Amino acid sequence: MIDKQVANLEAAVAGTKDGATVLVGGFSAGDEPVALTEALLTTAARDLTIVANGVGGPKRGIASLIREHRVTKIVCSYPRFVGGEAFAAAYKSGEVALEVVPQGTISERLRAAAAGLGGFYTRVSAGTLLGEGKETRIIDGEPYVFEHPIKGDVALIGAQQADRWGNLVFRHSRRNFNPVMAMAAAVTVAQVVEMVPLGSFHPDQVHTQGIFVDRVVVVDRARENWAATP
Amino acid sequence: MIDKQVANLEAAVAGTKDGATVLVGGFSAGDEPVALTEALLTTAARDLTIVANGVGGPKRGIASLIREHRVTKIVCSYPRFVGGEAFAAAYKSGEVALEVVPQGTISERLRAAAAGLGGFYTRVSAGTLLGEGKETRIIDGEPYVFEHPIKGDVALIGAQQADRWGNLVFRHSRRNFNPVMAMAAAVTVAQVVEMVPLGSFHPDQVHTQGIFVDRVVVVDRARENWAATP
Amino acid sequence: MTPLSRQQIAWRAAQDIWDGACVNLGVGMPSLIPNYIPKGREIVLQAEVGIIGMGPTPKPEDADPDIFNASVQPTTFLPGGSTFSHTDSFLMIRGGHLDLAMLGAFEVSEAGDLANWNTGDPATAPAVGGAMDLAVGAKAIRVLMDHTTKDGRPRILARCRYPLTAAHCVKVIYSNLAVIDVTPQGLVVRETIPDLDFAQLQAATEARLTLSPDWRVLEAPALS
Amino acid sequence: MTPLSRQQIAWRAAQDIWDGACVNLGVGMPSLIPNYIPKGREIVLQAEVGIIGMGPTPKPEDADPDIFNASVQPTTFLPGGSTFSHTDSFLMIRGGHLDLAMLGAFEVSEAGDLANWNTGDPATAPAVGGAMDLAVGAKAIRVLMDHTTKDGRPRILARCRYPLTAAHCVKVIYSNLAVIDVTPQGLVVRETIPDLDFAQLQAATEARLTLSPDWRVLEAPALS
Repeated sequence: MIDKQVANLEAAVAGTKDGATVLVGGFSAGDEPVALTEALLTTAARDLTIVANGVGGPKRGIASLIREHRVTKIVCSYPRFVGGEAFAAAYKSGEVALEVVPQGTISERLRAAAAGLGGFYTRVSAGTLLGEGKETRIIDGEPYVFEHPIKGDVALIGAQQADRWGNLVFRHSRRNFNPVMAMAAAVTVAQVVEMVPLGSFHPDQVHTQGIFVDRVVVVDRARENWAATP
Repeated sequence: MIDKQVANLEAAVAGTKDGATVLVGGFSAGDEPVALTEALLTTAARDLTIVANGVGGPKRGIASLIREHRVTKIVCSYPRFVGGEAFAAAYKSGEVALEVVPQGTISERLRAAAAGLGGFYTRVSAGTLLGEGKETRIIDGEPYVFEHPIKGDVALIGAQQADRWGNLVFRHSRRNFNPVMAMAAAVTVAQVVEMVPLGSFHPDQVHTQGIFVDRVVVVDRARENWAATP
Repeated sequence: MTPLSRQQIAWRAAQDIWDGACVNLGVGMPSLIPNYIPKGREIVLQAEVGIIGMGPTPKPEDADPDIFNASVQPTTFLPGGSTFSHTDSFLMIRGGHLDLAMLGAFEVSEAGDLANWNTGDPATAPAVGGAMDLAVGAKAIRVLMDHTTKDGRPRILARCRYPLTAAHCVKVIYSNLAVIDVTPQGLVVRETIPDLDFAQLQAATEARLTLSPDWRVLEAPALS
Repeated sequence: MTPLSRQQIAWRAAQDIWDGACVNLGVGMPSLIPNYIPKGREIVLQAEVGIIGMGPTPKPEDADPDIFNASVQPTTFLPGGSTFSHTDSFLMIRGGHLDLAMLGAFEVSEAGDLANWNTGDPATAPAVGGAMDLAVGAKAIRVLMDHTTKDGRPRILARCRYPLTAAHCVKVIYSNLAVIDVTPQGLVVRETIPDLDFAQLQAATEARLTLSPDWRVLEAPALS
């Protein structure tokens, strides 16, 4: 029988290795799956590369990994969210390296890994600072840059509901990067607000199929209010 | 006010030009949007390139376009569905050219056009007859072939329900190629079983956003039973 | 002469958005546009986070914390609004499916080059977000900006000084002094605010301007 | 000795699918596998058309015409089953998310090369469908096939004669005579049907075979 639910956060992130590339879902600090991100502190994993849209909020989640010196590199589009002081300090000191990638290119590079593609050409960043050093090709008279897949060792994502197969449904704007990260990692872990019995989802309304999800853990939404819980 | 519903099939396909690339949705002859495909016969358009998974059934839809000598090329993965005699004859005589593309590569090439990408590398077909003549690159020690986007002038697709913005919901296995074709054409036309009032769909359960859809026409499902209607 | 307020710039830009347009609104001034869309026009607003068909900003007590826009501000769904994944969102953006992106700008060049993501300050990490995707992908880019810096230096330039977001993408500039079209023949002034003569506008602009034969005065309602 | 029936080949292949495996079943013999999955194993079946979690074939009178598999045959949803677009379906297939693809084959080589899409007949259009995507993308490919052609020529070859679907992809061969593993050391016979000796099997096979130290007799139930 398939049952992807695990008992607790420690079990959810067990086995994360030094040097792992960790995909952290959500769009901003406000919907980062901070319970899972912080659970990495229960492992010994260091030298992590974090792939996310931003760099986390003031204290919880990614910020706590940075403060505990677990992170050596961040790949993101927007390293400037209000309150991202932990990152700002580590960036200035040189402890954390930064790769800034256009937001759509991050999700497309993740999808390329998920889909078994070897890379793709995009016009985005061609002729700009972020395109410097990238292979460029003229296609139909326009410059395109070549982009490589980003494959995660682990994806930490948040969803609203799951069943025991790991099928996921997201709520409103909280879908964002979570589905593509679920597809792009060797091990995908989802924290969800609620487990539902198998068969609860309408077959045409599952957002992320369980085939992409390895572990599910229930985290009460109240634990996740990063603004309220310091 | 936005209202993408048109009165009839003639209006739905009006303006299709000679030489157009027409994306025809559905997976097999059984779920081809035959009312729309046949409506092309009400236009004067000739020399069409059809992009589809197959080559249509025995009589209706794509088969009728072939019989009326409107088609010069078919790009598909499986030109051998039971009953595809119209295509078989035109292929043997050389009237219709054929480009066989692996099924996943068709949908990925359509998606590349939809997503504004210049092309991508895939392992699929590398080292095979279908990979001959394609640009090849070794990535991480494995051969990949370069694939170009396929952009449609017109997409003819089928869906279950639409609202006046053109938001679409598909039913079960009938989703298949329809969403990606909707995204990959300059003009996308959807035949639907039913119109619903704006706001009927749950915001998280729309399969294809209206931004991808230009015209919607209601076609009773009974008209579409290709097996029953000669 | 009184330069337009941020609200008035947003009002002016909103008047040119046609019924049925699908539009992405950048952060800052563009985010004020929904307040000024002329009645009777149905505009479909999209945001990078994966939402389309956004309605008015809710009152704080009505806000659903799971319905937010690309500025992570509460928003609402209009009937017909829906959500999707980030990959689909940037497929929309990059693939030319948006009619318009209304963006802020640090600098615009006379060729329509846009600089709106990086001031070159080495002390802060550069943050691109979805700016490059939008600049390259939307069918047309229109920018809302102050005509000059706070200390009066031009921001509409012969060539951008800041790192580019994308080349040749801006089609219309709504500034606090004028409405300017970017054309193959250069920058063409379509409207100017009351009591501003062309020489004054040119003096505040590094790029060479020409006056449209259809030039008129920009009369904005009082807004602040 | 009696070669296995198609049903018996499918039965044998089904015994090796583990609880929880995500599996794509090709057309022909592989489509019989769902009938023979050992009780108590939960197997997740995926099909190219964009469906996962397929259940048993319905009675004709219960079939929903909108629930079909890649052979366009009626199927059903298990609880937990769902649908998705073709792009997501081939992302699953190509991206290594399926544990197994069970496919038919015209020919397999001793290196695990697979030919299952094109017999080179110039009179019929070659039809590839999703064969190449599956052969390249699934974590492991297992084939179900008759050991020889109808007129007795080998189909397990030193090198394939028909155009390849993909090189080096097949891991296990279930034929009507034997179960054979494709290993870096070549083809290793794991099981043979009763009353077939190794020399007879080798005679029906162009590729060189070796016998596994764990060799055993393949005892299949009576099925037809």
